[in-house]
Amino acid sequence: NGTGEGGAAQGVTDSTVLVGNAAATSGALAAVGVPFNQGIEAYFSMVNQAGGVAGRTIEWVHYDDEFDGAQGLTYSQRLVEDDQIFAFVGHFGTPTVAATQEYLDTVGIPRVYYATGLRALFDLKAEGGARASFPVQPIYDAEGEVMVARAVADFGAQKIGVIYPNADDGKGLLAGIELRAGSLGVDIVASQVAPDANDMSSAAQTILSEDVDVVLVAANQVPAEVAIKALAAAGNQAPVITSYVNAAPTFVEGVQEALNSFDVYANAWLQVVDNDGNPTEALQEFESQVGEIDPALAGNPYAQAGWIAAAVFVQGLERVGNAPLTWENYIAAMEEAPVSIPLGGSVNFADGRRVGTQAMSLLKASYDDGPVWTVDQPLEPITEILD
Amino acid sequence: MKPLLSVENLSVSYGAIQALRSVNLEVPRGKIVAILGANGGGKTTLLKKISGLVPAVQGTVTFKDQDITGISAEAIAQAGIVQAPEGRQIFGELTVKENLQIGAFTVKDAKQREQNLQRVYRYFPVLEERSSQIAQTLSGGEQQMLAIGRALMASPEILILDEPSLGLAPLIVRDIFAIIQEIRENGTTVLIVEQNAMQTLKIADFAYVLQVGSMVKSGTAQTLREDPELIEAYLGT
Amino acid sequence: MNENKAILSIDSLTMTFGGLKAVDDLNFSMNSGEIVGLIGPNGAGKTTVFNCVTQFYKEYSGNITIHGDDGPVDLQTVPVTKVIKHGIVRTFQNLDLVPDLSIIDNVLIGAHVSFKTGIISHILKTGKARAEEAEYRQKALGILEFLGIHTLRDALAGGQPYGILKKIEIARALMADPKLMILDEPAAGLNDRETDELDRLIYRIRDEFHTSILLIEHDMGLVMNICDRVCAINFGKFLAMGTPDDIKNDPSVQEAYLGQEDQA
Amino acid sequence: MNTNTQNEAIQKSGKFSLGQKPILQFALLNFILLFVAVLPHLGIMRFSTMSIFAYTSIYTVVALGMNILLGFSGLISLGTAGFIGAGALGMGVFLQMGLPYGLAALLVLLIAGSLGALIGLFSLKVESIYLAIATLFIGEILRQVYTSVPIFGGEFISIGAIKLFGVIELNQIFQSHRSILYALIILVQFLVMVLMYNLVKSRTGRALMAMSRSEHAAQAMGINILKYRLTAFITATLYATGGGILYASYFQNAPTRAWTLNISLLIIAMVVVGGFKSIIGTFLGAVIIYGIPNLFLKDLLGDISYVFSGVLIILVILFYPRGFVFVGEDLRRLLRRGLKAGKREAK
Amino acid sequence: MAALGIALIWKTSRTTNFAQGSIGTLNAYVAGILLMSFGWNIWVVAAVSMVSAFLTGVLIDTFIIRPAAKVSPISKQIITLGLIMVIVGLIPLLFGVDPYRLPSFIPSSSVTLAGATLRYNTIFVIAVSLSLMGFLFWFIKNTRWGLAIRVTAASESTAKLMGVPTRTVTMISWASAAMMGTLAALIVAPQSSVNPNMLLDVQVSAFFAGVLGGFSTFAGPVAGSFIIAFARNFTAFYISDIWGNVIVYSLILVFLYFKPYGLFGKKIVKKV
Ligand SMILES: Nc1ncnc2c1ncn2[C@@H]1O[C@H](COP(=O)(O)OP(=O)(O)OP(=O)(O)O)[C@@H](O)[C@H]1O
Ligand SMILES: Nc1ncnc2c1ncn2[C@@H]1O[C@H](COP(=O)(O)OP(=O)(O)OP(=O)(O)O)[C@@H](O)[C@H]1O
Ligand SMILES: CC(C)C[C@H](N)C(=O)O
Ligand SMILES: [Mg+2]
Ligand SMILES: [Mg+2]
Repeated sequence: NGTGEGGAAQGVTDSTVLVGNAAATSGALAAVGVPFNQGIEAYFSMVNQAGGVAGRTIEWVHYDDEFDGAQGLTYSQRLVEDDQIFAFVGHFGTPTVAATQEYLDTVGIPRVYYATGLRALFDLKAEGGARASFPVQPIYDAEGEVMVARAVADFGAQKIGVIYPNADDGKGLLAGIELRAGSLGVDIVASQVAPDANDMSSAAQTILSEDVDVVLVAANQVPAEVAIKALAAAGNQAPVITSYVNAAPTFVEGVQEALNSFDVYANAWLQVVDNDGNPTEALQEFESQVGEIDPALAGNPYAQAGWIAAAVFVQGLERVGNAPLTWENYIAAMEEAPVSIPLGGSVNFADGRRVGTQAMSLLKASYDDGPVWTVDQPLEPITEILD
Repeated sequence: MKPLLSVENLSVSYGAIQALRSVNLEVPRGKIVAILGANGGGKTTLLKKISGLVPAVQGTVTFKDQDITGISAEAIAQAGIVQAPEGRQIFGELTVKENLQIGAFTVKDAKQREQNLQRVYRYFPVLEERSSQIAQTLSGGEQQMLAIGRALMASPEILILDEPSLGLAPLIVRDIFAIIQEIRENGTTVLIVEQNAMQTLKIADFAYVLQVGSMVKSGTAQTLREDPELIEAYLGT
Repeated sequence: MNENKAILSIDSLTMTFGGLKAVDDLNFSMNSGEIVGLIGPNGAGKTTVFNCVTQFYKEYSGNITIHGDDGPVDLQTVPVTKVIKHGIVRTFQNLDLVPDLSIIDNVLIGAHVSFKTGIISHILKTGKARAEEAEYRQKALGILEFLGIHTLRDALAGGQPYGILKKIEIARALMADPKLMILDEPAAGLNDRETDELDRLIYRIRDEFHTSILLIEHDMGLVMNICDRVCAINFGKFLAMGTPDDIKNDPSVQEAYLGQEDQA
Repeated sequence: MNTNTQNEAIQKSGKFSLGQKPILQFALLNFILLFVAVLPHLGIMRFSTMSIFAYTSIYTVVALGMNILLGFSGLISLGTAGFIGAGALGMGVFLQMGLPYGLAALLVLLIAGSLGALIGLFSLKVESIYLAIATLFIGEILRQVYTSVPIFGGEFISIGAIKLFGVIELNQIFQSHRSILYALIILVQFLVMVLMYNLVKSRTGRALMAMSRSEHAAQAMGINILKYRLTAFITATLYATGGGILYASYFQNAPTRAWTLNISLLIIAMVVVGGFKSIIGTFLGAVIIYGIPNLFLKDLLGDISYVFSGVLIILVILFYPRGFVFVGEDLRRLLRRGLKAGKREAK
Repeated sequence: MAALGIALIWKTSRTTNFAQGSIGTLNAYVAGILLMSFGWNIWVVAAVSMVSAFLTGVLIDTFIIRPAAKVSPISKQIITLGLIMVIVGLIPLLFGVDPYRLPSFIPSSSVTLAGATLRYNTIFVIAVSLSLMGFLFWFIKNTRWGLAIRVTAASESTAKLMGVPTRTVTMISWASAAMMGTLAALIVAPQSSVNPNMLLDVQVSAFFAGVLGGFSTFAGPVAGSFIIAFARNFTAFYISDIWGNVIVYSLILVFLYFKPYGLFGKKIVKKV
């Protein structure tokens, strides 16, 4: 399998390099998978039009796994064994990532960017095949810690409410929250909800009855929106901080009524506007590229994620340059220096460190003419926020 | 005069089984026409076809000079051909009265519906007594009365009865035959399938005999009643 | 055959539905080897009596006793699915068969309680299980032959003419080697000739299968021809019991059920 | 009898369409499927395609249980997914506790079987749509338990290599092991088919059918409705759980969140689309519902394949209301017609 | 509301319509797109989406349910499953993958009643469902067409023999069921957002409400809905959200064991 000695690895020819992923692009999660993949393709086509990397254009193949781990494994095996891709770019979704981790570690194939915050990806000292794993997105535990740090540092909270769904995201965030709250000595009032609940009013009431200073909505997308609406209905006035996953304009649109009663903040690992509030260059580039596929993608965070996944992968390629494109060389290249994240900070993979991005900002939601997230605290390395 | 209803050269199949082979039948207005024959002869199939419940392989059904061969069952019922089907097929979960009411679905005039209801109650007093009983729990004979009553509710032009005397006590059987005659007197045409051959031939005007899907005999009830071959072969002693 | 030994006795049977007394203080009994007819107007309660005897209705008052080989048994203490073990089987007024099973398989259902091999041996198809299945299949075939419908054995029951369906019901009942067969309107839907055939069949069943027969029928020709005794009821109440001739001439039966002699 | 000609026709058309020698058919089918294990090694087929066949057969096993309920007993369960989950997660938990494979499987079956018995008890009281929804409740409860009880690990239990008889270690990340696992699944499928055939062709099968088609006659013939409802539900849950065990053994991972109503419905769809009461039909159903979309539609149609899977279900039901297995009859008829035409031409 | 729609289809076709939620969702998307592209008033949008729901119901009936007339009820259910797949698959193609937002019918103001805060919107929702329920109940029970609906459910072929235009009956019931699903979707949408899965939870609850209350009545599903919603909130508040559901479901199961036809359902007697 894998790396040919000295020569190029599988999926690599003189003029092409083949990469791929298995993602949910049908059914209910198409809303995430489709724009994500479009983001990836947009970046690759930009690179290819510019002549590729080291003379190679990037070819891209993907399978629909319907957010089902068994299919995810089947298709991942097809990608590795039959299509013989060089690397996974944007390995997608908790079920598939979880189901394929052991297999892909054994194979030792590079995986750049996981579209999930799966806790099992967190590894301070990866070895062997696990070293080919390059998580970029924040991992839930780490973000949970940031949430508490923000609540205490920026809002002076003594008692913090948490609404978390009973799923990997909620539990990971909660674990981080509890860890940090313990070390900071603040009280936590946590209320668990079902991830698919349409009504979280009782959880909201439980939190409110405890008179908390800040509420952390430790959830993704729909459940987070439901929770915030429930908080508004229950008469909450304390500020709310939620996960980076929700830092998208559509989310603000969903919770706009709640903004009359309290402020809503979100972590962000991306910074799409500069300190004066103008779109960054990286954002403009992104928007013009995805705009060619579909203008609606411009504000789509999943398309941004896909874009980033592709960009991070390409940086590794560029670093390998004209040296033989093997897995070994690629991994070494990724580890050799922090990789910069377009639209965001950077991520450091040195010495087997696999913990995702390490810089986060804080955004504040507002709705005047339209949904906006404005920067409340700039992008800072997590270590600094935590201090 | 042209018959009110006529069937020409009709064949019907259930998959590989041919239930009717080139059958012809005429039902003149205001008469009682009987169809006789052994088990499995195709009598029910013929009635089903007339009511539009099964498709024909070939042949035509004509009602009032109109071809109704391919017309939907509900349109045929609305046109005035109404059937009390084999096996009763009452609506078991509804009450007796609701069963009767649905029988009059095609009758637009509320007064007429009420009149029909009273007439059915007169014929079958037990149905009035049991008007709010769930039809499923009626005795076998009571269900049979309900099925006949339900068909009468529609003020049909042609009333089709498939083995109306099935499961009825001798006294009621006699009543049924009297009722059928009364219905004819009121101008309704009747097409009846019966096992009770002799009694049927007494009230019928014309009769047909179906055997294994083919019409083997037909004529006035009078002549058939005296046909020795028929008595021997189909009616028993 | 011990002609005069009682096989079934019914004592002050009463069954009510809501306010309606479907069976009202009914008494009668029948002897082993007898063919007894139960007649009465529609809604008189005949089927209800059958349902009480076979324990489909259990909330009746009074006593129904079967006199089997091991003495009298109060049927009310017997669950509905165990009634067959006391030698009682029945047919149904509204036929109750499995349309998507072949005719012979329908008949084999009648042997359900006779099987000695268990589910595990069936699944594994042990020799014993195979032998037993073959044995009952042979028996079922014999019964179908007896009824003259063996050529149809592998056809599905659904879609068969009424007369055939009735015979399948009888065959299924015979499979259980009954001591008492209960037939609910066996002649309904048959023409006169077929009814004649049924006459002879019922005799032969009694004689060749050594069983007593209790039947409900509105076809007076059949009842008067084959019954040893007839019990007439009306509004759930006992009206008369006796030989067919007695019953035919009983004024109360004539009035309630038969109508006047001259019209019959 | 004057109906003899018709009777012959009935005999011909009414035959249970399993063919003359069903066991042989099963053997043949599974033998052919066994070849799928070899093909990838010859480079003729992708290993991942073999995996799709593996899951198709796993779902066949589950759907066969559903057919016992739906086809033979006229009962329904919307909780099947919960039981597949029980098989998979149960194996996960027990194997992690270090129990040997066989013991773990036995325990899982035992637990699930008793749950099935519970539903059977229930089914005596509750009927038709109420029963369907009662089973939906059970499925929902199981699903929520899987996602909330910590021993199930939150998102999934990673099972890893399995050890058979304490010695043979099979790890699905190796291609050759995958082939062996696949072959074992086919073997189990064959056994399950044969056992099921024996069951439904016995006194029990007749009793199940009598129970659902003519309950009163069944009782009069001494068929204890409770006993056979229990039998039906226990068998169905055992099949579903067995499917779950196979799933865990092949996938070597047990997700907690996958066991939604949708899976239960797809299993029912396999039975409906394939053919009530038909064993081969059930396999065909699984092929249509799981196999075809994954083998062909996705490659051909990309992201709209999902829509086409739905369309496929609807079309098959519309054209083969009694099940796709009747396609065999149609093919035979076509073939016969073709042969006749050919002969005529030859003349 | 969803429970009512399911009950209606159950009444008319003896089929449970698994696609009820998806049909509602589809039309909520229609509402969403109207709102976004034309900025129409929510009431107008709701009215238009009801019309499109009606049409969806009619289309489904003519092209799928009607040709399947000879298909067994279970197979029809599976057809509705196929429909779900088609609809869920089509939504991203037709409407893109972004979730839509819909506002409440009545902006967020609330009234305090006996200590509990009730939003006007909630009151409105309850009022609408109750009156619709009342009307349907009356209609099915007391009118000629209501009787026709029940008869069609019991046996379509016999109903035809009585001259009941069963085509129209089933078409109208599919259409009204689609409208009810859509109404449910419009009611739920402001709480979460318009996404393909929005009615999943609601639909399952609707089934549960149906059995709890009894499917054969129209009061049953509604009463059931309120009881389940209340019980869930209660246990979620005092115990835990997750275990709350498990406990409530288990209790309902136990309840069903003793009252198999629901609170209001009657046992159907079968005569031997
Ligand atoms: N649904 C069906 N499927 C297959 N065959 C059928 C079906 N209905 C009837 N047949 C067959 O068609 C033939 C004619 O049946 P039909 O019911 O019309 O006879 P009939 O004269 O009414 O008999 P009966 O006296 O029993 O009512 C019979 O051989 C019967 O088995
Ligand atoms: N479950 C029930 N609920 C209410 N009434 C019932 C029930 N079962 C039977 N009845 C009534 O009890 C009476 C007796 O019914 P049964 O079926 O015993 O009559 P039968 O003598 O068999 O009549 P037939 O000759 O018409 O079959 C009938 O009036 C019937 O309507
Ligand atoms: C849809 C996915 C990209 C993200 C999702 N929250 C997961 O954990 O898998
Ligand atoms: Mg007939
Ligand atoms: Mg009776």
